[in-house]
Amino acid sequence: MISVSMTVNGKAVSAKIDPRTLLVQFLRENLLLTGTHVGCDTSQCGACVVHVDGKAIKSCTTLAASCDGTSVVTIEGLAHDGVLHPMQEAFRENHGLQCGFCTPGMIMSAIDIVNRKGHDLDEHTIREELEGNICRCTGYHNIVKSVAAGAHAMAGSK
Amino acid sequence: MYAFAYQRPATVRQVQSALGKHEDAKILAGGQTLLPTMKQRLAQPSALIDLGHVAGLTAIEKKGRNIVIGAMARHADVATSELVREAIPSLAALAGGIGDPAVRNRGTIGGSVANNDPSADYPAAVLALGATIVTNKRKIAAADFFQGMFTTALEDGEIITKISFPVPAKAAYVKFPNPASRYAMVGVFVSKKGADVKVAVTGASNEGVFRAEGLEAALKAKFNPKAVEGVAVDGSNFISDIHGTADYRANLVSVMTKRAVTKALGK
Amino acid sequence: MSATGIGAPVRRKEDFRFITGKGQYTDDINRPGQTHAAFLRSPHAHANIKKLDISGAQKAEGVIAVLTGDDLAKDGVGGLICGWMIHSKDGSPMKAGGHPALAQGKVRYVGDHVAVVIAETLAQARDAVEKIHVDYELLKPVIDMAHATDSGSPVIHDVAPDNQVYDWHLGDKGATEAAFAKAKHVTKLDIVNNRLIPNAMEPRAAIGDYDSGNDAFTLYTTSQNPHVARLVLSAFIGIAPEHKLRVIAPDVGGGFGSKIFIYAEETVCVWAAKKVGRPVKWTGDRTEAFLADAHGRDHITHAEMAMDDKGHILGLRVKTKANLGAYLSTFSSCVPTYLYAPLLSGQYNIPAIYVEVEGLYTNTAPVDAYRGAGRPEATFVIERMVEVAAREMGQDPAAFRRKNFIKSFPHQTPVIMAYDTGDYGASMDLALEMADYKNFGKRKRDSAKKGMLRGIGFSAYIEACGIAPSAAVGSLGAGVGLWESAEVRVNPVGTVEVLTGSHSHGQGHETTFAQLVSDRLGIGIDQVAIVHGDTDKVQFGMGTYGSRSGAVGMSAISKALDKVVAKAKKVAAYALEASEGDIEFKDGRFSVAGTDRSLAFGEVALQAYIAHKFSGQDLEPGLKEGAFYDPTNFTFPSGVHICELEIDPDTGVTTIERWTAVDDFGNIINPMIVEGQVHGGIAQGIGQALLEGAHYDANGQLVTASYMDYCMPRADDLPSFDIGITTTPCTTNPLGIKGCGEAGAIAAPPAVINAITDALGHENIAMPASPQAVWRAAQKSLHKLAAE
Amino acid sequence: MAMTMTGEAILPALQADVWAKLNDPAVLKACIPGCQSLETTEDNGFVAVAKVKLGPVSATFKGKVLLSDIDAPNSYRISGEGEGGVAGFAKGGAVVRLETVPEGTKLSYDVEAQIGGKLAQLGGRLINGVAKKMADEFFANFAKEVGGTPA
Repeated sequence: MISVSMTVNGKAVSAKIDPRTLLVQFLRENLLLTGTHVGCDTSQCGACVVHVDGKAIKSCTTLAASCDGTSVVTIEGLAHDGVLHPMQEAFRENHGLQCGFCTPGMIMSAIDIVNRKGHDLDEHTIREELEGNICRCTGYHNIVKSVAAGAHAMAGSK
Repeated sequence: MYAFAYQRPATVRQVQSALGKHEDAKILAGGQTLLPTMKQRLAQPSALIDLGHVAGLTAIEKKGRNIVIGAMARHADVATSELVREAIPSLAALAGGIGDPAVRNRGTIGGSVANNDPSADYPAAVLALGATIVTNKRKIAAADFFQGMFTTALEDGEIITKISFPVPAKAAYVKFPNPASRYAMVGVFVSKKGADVKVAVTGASNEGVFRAEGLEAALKAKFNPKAVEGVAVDGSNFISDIHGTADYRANLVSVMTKRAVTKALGK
Repeated sequence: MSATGIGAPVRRKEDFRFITGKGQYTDDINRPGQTHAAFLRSPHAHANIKKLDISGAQKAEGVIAVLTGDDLAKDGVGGLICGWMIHSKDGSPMKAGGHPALAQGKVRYVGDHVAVVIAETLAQARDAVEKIHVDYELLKPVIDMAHATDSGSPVIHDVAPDNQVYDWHLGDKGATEAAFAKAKHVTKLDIVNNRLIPNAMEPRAAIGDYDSGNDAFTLYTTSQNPHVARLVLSAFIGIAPEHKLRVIAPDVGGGFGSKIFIYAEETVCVWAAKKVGRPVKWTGDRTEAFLADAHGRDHITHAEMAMDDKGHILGLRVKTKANLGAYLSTFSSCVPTYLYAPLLSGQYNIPAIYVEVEGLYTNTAPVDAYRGAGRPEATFVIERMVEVAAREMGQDPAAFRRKNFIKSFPHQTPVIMAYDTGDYGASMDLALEMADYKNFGKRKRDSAKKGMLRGIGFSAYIEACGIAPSAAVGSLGAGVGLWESAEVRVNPVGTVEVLTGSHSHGQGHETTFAQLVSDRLGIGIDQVAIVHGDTDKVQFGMGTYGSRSGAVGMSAISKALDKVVAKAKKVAAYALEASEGDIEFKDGRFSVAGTDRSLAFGEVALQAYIAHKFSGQDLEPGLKEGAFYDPTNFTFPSGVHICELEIDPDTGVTTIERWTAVDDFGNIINPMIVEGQVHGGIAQGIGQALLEGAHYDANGQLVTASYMDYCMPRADDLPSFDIGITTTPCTTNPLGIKGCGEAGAIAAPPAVINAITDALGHENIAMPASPQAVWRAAQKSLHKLAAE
Repeated sequence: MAMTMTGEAILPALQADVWAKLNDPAVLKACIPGCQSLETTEDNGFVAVAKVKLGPVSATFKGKVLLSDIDAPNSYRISGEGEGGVAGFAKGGAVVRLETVPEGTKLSYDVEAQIGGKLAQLGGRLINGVAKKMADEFFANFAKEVGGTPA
């Protein structure tokens, strides 16, 4: 067992864990933050995307131990005081989700895209940047719309 | 995953000593290949030596006519480095096309090069640009480094610390991604410096990354996409799988080389 | 149209929990004291188990139990079942081999369940699985269904010595032969419908829980139809009587058919929970999903179509081999028969049709319903035939279709179906206009200038939703009725709970069903809660698949609402001191005709519960009504999809440039949600046509068992879609709804393949039309062009 | 996943000597890539343990090696079957032929290999190359043992 400490959604947490604990297991099993999902074994589906020190990563392909001392944000950490993050709002407004399973990872990736590429995103860019997130329900049509709208809204909310 | 011991050294020297202490220890760089393999229980290292906190492995610097990239530089760092984008834009573009954005935020150049996956992108750049791999023990020329799929000149306890890329006059990388995995089914890196032209191909061969000498000769004579047209690509040792037979991959090598040359010429 | 009523694009009520990470999927649930299960799966496609040594695993750290097929047999736990009896041409019943939840003496596909380890942690369970030793006697596997019945083929199930499950037919053979005899042109085609793996993003999971105090079981599971699961687990597998078994399907992360079926894993979890006296949890990983979720499609077909000299279709004959895998999954037998052959008439007036279908065992994962189930396979056959016939006869494919469209309704096809209504020409007109068909030639020339090959392809599809009536499906062999139930509970303050037997796993029922209530009762959707997915709450229901929830599930709710309104009128009459016949109900108010006296819906609800204004002899207190709705016919959504694409002949890469979908779903409750369903369906259809394909090697190893090799559609593989709607309301249900869930998956594959063959100028390309396959075909076309 | 490979080598040694080495467990052990142990059994065979490494993957296979169709000193068939635990199983065989040529002995081989279980399910993109590499390595090692280099 090894000790890890990190900040998750603004709260300091520490625990003793088996070194083989993946970040996603640490979030889901130790912290009961079950909004981060596991949809594949080969780090392709992106249902597990969270932000570590402000960057999107796949929490199923990252050891919790490697995240010692970092700041982690999950889907549960986006809304503040009952106010949704503009990207969450955009997914709801544009029907960017159906079964909802890939949605947390999609939203975390979408915010990361905006952080890197800015607020004015064309369809081609969004589609390319979503390469690491698989959705089986929506055909991506409304996800692309959601990300574009969320990106604009994030500019306004700054 | 099987259980393993986890160590997080702070210096390269400590890494080396940790490797010496565990039989079957593995270095954890970005972990984007190793961890999925371990999750499937297809690897059982006794220990993981995490390079994440080793000082001095992430810098990207210009040294003389070379761009020197620390082994733990993430793909995203290389892709967005102003230095790399200015000096070797083809390398920045290659880094920006590895995996997906989240993978690029974890995966490292050192990990990719040390693994020498036959479908990885970086080995093509390292070979075509004639880079030098710097380890804790020595410097290894790219031509000597790659020794067939998953095999490199690295010895036990040897750790890549940085990779030094000479700046080419013209260069470009074009890949044809596997439709499923998005790994390179064929990736061609073309570089030109003075009269020298190098063409390195990844993804195609059972031997891993290789230099396509026939294409190089044609392009040395004339650095033009048309020059590629008459050159036969020998696919006899190419990968043949459900995604593409050897002859299809051979065709892709020609097509991707043409496109890389066009791109290198800025057309 | 009110803001939240029928026809409004209301934003989904369920979304808040999903976008904030508060959804509750099965794996998000943890029961106190729970244990973890891991399955040992066969690495071999076909083998006898000579010896199964579990002693090492039993001794491993953290292990609570290691259970095998012998333990199941000792406890009298029955095998998994197939719920639809198909009879062969000769009248003999289909040959269903036993399907134990854990292997009993033999394994029949890679991924088959050999044993289960239950341990304190998942890691310990997986560690112990590796300590089970199995001595296999390898048998030759049957992988290629084309040769499954060859003499000398290995036998998979003793009951089916030639590996044939059934040899079934439909239609009039004599009339069809007569039609071909007078034909002026016959089009012939060999068609493969590729095998797909469903890949709902949430892998299957189950938690079995046993309450010894009440001798009662609870199963949390990723199911599209928890009541059917309970029925099968109870009545056929014999876990527990229905009143002692509660099945809960919480939030479910997509199904697409694959979560209809009752699988080995959930059976084992619920059974084992009693054996170990603690809850047992299993969550599949993606590789397990690839290996052991029921796959879809997998047909090989030879079809022939007869035309007169003008191109009027005279007859169609079809011979299909359907791969059913190693065991008959829950509804597998009906998919290539009654869900397939009756759709082969498409949108066309075809006087004579004859279909023969052979169902076959192979040493591969079971094959069952996947989005569309039989109907995509039928549409692919007829839409390829029509396209090729048009080209062979030198006719425009759109005009050829139009000429053969059914134009008057109702229309009885020669293969069971009676289409109630439709306007296929209207969909075609709108689609041609939206797709700018008239300027396609110019776009093709522009592409050619860039060295690209451009093609356009059509698909005029029909589907049959809301499989019913129960008496009819019963006569065709179904083991269950296909009605739906609903209960509307009005609370004293006028809020409403609707209990439905439908299940939502992405379809948005919490919103659309509430819209229906809102519309009918004149209350806001926030006043309505939709309850589903729990057998202890909802009395019974058949679940969600086959685009049935709108047409059947909502019709049941509609009937229950009728009863609620009728009763409420009685209450209102007492409360308003008027005669019942004078009470009118409109916009949420009960009023006495011709007066200004009225009560809001909530006030009447309160009166129903306080019961001060009427006596119990006159009227029962309370306001709660239930209904069972059994449709009188299928519904028949239809439409025209047009795919325009560009091929890079150097690499074979196909890029879809434009997608036009015009659908007739009858009346629509929420257009936003309907469009979303269409988008998702098209993506899966394009996936089938261009990207996806399960591939077994000659030894039965599934070599596409992860996203490294199974090509899932990603955002950059797809375009945005242009969606149009035409409407002919369904005439056989009270809401005029036809259904929309599968349309895209049914329509898309032939549109893509027709477009590719149009671009390449020759007809044979298999799905998935991968870059390699297209490149090869393009090389041939270019050579041919050069030769000309 | 099934694969086939062929190859040949000219060895500067007498056919009889080459044949003897082909039947020498110590030589076979030295030549099988990753072989950790190889013990003779009664039925003209061996039990072997070999550790296979391919990039990030490593798996230990335990199994039997059998020599059959022996036509001394001209040819035999060497076949093996190994269980790699969670990784799956590997089966394979090679027909090995010897022929006296002016330079010594020509060794030629036809290998067929089959892989099942997790490696086949997940390692598809690697397996082909690795199987070939291992066969090449075996015969290269063998050539070294008899003092030659593979052609």
